[in-house]
Amino acid sequence: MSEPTLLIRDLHLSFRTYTGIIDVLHGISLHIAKGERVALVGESGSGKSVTARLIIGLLQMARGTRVDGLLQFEGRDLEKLSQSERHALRGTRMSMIFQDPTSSLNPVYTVGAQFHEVLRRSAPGIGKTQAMERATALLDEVLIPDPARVLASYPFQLSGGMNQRVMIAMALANEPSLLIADEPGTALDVTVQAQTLKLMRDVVTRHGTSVLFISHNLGVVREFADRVYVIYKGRLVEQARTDDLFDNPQHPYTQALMRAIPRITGGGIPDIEEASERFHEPLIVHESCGEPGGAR
Amino acid sequence: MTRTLAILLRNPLSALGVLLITLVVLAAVFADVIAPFPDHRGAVVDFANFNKAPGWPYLFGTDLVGRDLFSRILYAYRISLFLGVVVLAVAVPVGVTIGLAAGYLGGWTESILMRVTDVFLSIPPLVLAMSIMGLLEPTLFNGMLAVTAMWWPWYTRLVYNLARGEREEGYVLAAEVIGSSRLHIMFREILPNCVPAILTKMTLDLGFVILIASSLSFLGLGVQPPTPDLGSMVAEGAKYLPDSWWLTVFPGLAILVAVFGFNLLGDALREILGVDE
Amino acid sequence: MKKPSIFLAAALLAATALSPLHPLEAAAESVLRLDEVAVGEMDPGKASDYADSILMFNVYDTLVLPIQGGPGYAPHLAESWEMDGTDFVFKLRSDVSFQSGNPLTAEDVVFSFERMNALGQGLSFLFEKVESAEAVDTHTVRFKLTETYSPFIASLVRLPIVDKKLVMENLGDGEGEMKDWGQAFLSSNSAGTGAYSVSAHNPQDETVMQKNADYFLGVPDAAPDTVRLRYGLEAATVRTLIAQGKHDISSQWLPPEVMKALAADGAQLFTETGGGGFYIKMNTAKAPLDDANCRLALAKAYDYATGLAMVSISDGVAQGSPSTGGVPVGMYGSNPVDRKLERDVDAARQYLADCKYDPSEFTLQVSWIGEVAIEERFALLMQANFAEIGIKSEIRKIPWALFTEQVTNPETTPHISQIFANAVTGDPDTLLYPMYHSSVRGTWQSPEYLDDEQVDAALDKGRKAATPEEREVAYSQLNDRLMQIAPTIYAYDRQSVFVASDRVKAPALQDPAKAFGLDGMGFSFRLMEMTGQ
Amino acid sequence: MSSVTRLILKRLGISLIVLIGVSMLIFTIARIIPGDPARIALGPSASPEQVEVLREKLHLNEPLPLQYGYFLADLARGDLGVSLYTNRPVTADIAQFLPATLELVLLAGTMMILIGLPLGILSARYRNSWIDGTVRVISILGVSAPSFVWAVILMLLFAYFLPLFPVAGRISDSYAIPSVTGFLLVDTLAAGNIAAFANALSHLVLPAFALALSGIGQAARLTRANMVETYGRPYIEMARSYGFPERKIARRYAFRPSLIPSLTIIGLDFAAMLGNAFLVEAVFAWPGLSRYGVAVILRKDLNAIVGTVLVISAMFLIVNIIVDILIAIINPRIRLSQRST
Repeated sequence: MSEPTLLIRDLHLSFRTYTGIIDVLHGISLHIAKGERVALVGESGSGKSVTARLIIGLLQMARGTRVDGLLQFEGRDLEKLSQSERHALRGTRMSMIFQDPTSSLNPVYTVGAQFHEVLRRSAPGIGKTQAMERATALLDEVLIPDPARVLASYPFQLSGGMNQRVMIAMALANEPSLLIADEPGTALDVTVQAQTLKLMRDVVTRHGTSVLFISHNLGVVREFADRVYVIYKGRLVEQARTDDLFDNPQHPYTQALMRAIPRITGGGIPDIEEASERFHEPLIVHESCGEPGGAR
Repeated sequence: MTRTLAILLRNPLSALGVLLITLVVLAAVFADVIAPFPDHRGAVVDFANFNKAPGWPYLFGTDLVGRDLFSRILYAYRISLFLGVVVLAVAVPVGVTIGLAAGYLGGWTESILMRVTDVFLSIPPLVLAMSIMGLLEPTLFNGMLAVTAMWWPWYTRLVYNLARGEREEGYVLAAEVIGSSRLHIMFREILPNCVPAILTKMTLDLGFVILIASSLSFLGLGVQPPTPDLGSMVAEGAKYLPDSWWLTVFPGLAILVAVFGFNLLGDALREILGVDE
Repeated sequence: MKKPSIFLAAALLAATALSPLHPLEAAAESVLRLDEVAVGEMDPGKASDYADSILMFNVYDTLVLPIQGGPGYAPHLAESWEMDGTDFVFKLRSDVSFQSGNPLTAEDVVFSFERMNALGQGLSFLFEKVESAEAVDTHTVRFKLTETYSPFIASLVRLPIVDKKLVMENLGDGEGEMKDWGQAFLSSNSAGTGAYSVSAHNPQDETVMQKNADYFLGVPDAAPDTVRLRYGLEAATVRTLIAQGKHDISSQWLPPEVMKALAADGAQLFTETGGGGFYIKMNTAKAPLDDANCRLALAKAYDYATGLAMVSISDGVAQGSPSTGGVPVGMYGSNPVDRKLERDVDAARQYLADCKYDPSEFTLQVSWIGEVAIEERFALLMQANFAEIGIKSEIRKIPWALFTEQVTNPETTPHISQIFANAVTGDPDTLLYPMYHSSVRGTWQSPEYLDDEQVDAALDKGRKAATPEEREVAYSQLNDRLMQIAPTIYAYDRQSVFVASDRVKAPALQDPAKAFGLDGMGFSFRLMEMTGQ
Repeated sequence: MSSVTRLILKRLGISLIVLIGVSMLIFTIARIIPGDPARIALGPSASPEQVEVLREKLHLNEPLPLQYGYFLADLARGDLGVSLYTNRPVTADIAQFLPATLELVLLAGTMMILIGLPLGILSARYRNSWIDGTVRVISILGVSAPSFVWAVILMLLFAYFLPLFPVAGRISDSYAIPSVTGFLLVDTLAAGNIAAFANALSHLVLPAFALALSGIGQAARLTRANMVETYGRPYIEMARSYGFPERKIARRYAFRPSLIPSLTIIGLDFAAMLGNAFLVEAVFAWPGLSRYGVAVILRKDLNAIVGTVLVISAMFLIVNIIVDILIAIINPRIRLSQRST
């Protein structure tokens, strides 16, 4: 087995505030193999989004943040990299897609200008013409009909679905090996969301990009991911291949999540009625998908 | 209310604001008790002690006819606060009503009301007040009139923008569907949603009214002597710079302290009540 | 965003460092800098204020001038004159040219008089008694009066001679043959024979004058080459500019404290006595001051000594000296120096008791002229003094222009107005007649609205009397009557004080033997000497 | 027609209507006050006959709307009457004094932008740090005192006690600069006289800074508030996830979008300086239109008051139009919406 694209070991995160220390992650371990699509599923506040931001390195900038544990990307320990080395990875080797496509694009620049800036991350000297050519190709790939028009437009002139595709194209522009998708398309309506996800799945498969897919929506995850981690209150509770998990959910929390599915097809927040003591039971790992090196 | 106060006191800056305002208000209310020379607020002359530098018993020194500056500043606060409260008490209801009407009713009402408001807003505030004060007699009443005339349009604009946004909100539509009267919708449905913004602006404006009023009297268009007034004290004292610096510096600082206090408080309220600038 | 602001700050600093705070004056060029509160009126036909007078006396000349250090008038543009009852014939000098190069002729004198008369502004009232002026020949001019008017020669110091030819070439829009009488032109151009000509006039900033090398009397080298008359500077600004050596003579309106501070730093004090006083005028046409007893009560309640102390600057120099009555000390009919007016509260109460009004039923309006800071203090002093005998009052600040409008109606005229006035020609008639004669009630000089037969009679007599002795008697009678009916509180006899740097000498303002005894005349720049740095 | 041209024309049209409203307002105020303008104009020694003649000439005996008509007709010919304060046509006075005020206000406005905005940016970037706290206190202090108090304090400190700057005027006497534009900074440069330029600038520094202080405070405060809000926007996080440098994020992602709401208020502040110039010009003996305005208001010089207020209001409107155009340039949403209507 080759080096996983992402390897996380016993990751702890806490915030220091005026009122004391708040623990957010209580030691989670996960990995993503090359080209693998992995989902991290949990309700809001479970720690899934902070995990994404820890990987990309956004959270470390905030004051009062304490991080412990191993964060390894393509065999390199991220925490041991210098600021600038780490910085160099962002937008080039790893990139991220956000929840609300329209508000995640800068409102005062055209899509083309923003593409240009993204492309300059890997090719600093890239000229405008070249950048537009490359962007057109990327937009073609995400099946955007009239790329030239879109590139000349401002985000508020485009539909949400269109902006989502723009974001996907942008995220893949520099051929990253890891794509983090934080609840992509939650702000869109269900049909558009489904279409976009299918498109994203096709494109990452073609590029062989590893994906960390963060969601609260098990239904969406089933369509997209190869493997699933379920997270509850800063702890992983179950890990399995997608099919296994849906066929045979074992952890009480996962089972509760499953029961909530019908109610969440609309993309709403899973509504798990009563928090049960049993949700705190330890991690259950399904067969044949343990962590490399056997870590828990 | 108590909760708001508690939040206010937690932040050092807003606590300072609360402290300053409390001091200013206490100074104004209890001027008779605090002032070492209460009769110096009026036409008293004491040429034996004129133009004295700060010291004892004249904390801030004396003016050119021998009156205690500290006492006069305390009484000047009284006038300033009174003026501020009266101006807002008139300007806010007027401005808010017009703004509500324009914002909610729309159409011709909106066009006419907002154009008139624009006319008032197109004369720089101080210039409008100055013209009115200059052309009428400079008295306290005319001063309040002039400042009020320049103040209401800002509330109209504020409430107009808010009301225009609220017009499309569900609760307004709901009220319309069940046949509530327009007055009811304007004052009972929309107005309460504008209250935090109005309240915040009023706090800030108390400071700014004091500031504008002092500017008017600085130009000789304010309250007339012997009534103590911070702006005219600065103007009068400025003639004797730099030798008799206290004549200018203390009244100037007095304005600064009051307005600073209201600003700190207003800023804090804005954050607590979640009002946009 | 940060870079440009740092750049700007650096640029500002650099600019400041480069800018010399004491710009080097060109050695050959001497500059006199002085200031006045009000903007100088350049049109000589409209001149009335102090600043106007300074401009007028330097840019224009008059037929006669007051004799320095003594009474009487000396020839100036006129070589000589003869009088025969109501007829005055003047022989003009033949060697005088206007700044334009046009020679001075009798036509110019006639034109100047007619222009002043037609405009009816400024001090034109001084010439009401002139029936006509005619040019007898090129250098002879005859004035015909309607009646005997002994102050006529004195009045001539207020008849500036204008360059008719130049003005006629520059008439502006207007109706009739003379159109606007050249008002538009003369409001920003000079057309005189004077020792200085105006090179720039910015009503908010300053008037700049240059020495006239061709002046008919010649201008000494020591006199300033350039004069800058600045307007509306704050007292604090003047104080600093003088202390920093960037200003030469202050206006007389600088508050006494500021003068004190400057004198303590070694500045000079110039003085000028123009025959006048500081007058607290009471509106005799309005209750309760239509009762002489009420007025007398106020006149007795007023604290003369404190008032004088307020305007004292240093030992021996004050902006006033004690008043002895209705006529300033030194003029015809004045009371002796030792009969100082003094406060007498008991007498005041007595008069008040005799007054038909009850003090609890009225509030006096005490006004002060907004441009004259010191008057506010007098207003406060009065308020305190009057309160002591139980009279309430309120203080009102009135800008000068508004004041002159308000006094045209007895109803809008405040109870109490404060006026600095002086004999504009040096003759008592020009001081007292405009104040008290019933025919000229309701001007800024006469807010008393006095209508008293005895006063009128004495004033008319003073005007017509031919000999000094007769005039002495007339004004003495007037003085007594004024003290009886108290239309005015005679606060003090005024003396103008100016602070000056050590760069300038002005004998006419420093040496009583060289003084003109006429307000503003001491500022004849040709008589000043610049003493270098 | 380009969208910006369309916007300018539309705003000019509205401004013209507003300006007519302003003229009616100020004209009415000026005519209904107590006191006879003719009497005031003629001065202390005019006879009742002279006053009556002038009243007739000024149409003061006509009904008010007719007077306004005459006023508009005169105005159309560029005639605002004669000022009794200076005895000159009001238009000549305004032409002479306006440049001085504009020069002062423009420099103050420049200071407001060049100091206020960076302070706000700094405060937002390091929010809740001591830098932020200091900037906030400074900016609230800035708006908490009227400009005349700042003028007096600055003058006391930097002209009296520490004589770094001159106390009054626009330029030292010793420089004779031919007036071309009336803007001394321009005229001195045009004359090629660097020393005179520096001298004029040193005269400008204190009054302009006193005038700018409250604007600086306001600009810093607003920029901070809007930037803090913008920093919370998703596209900032997105930009960070792409590893754009923080400086670039601050400039292109946080500052520029947040400038849009700030700009409106900064425009208002800039315009308010035209009013506050009244206070500062009085202290520094600055021979500008505002000082003229105070003088004529105190003297009830009606023609001059009406003229000054009209001109200042026109300036105010022009500033607002410029701000609207700037916003349209920065904010594509407004620019593009103009195209579609």
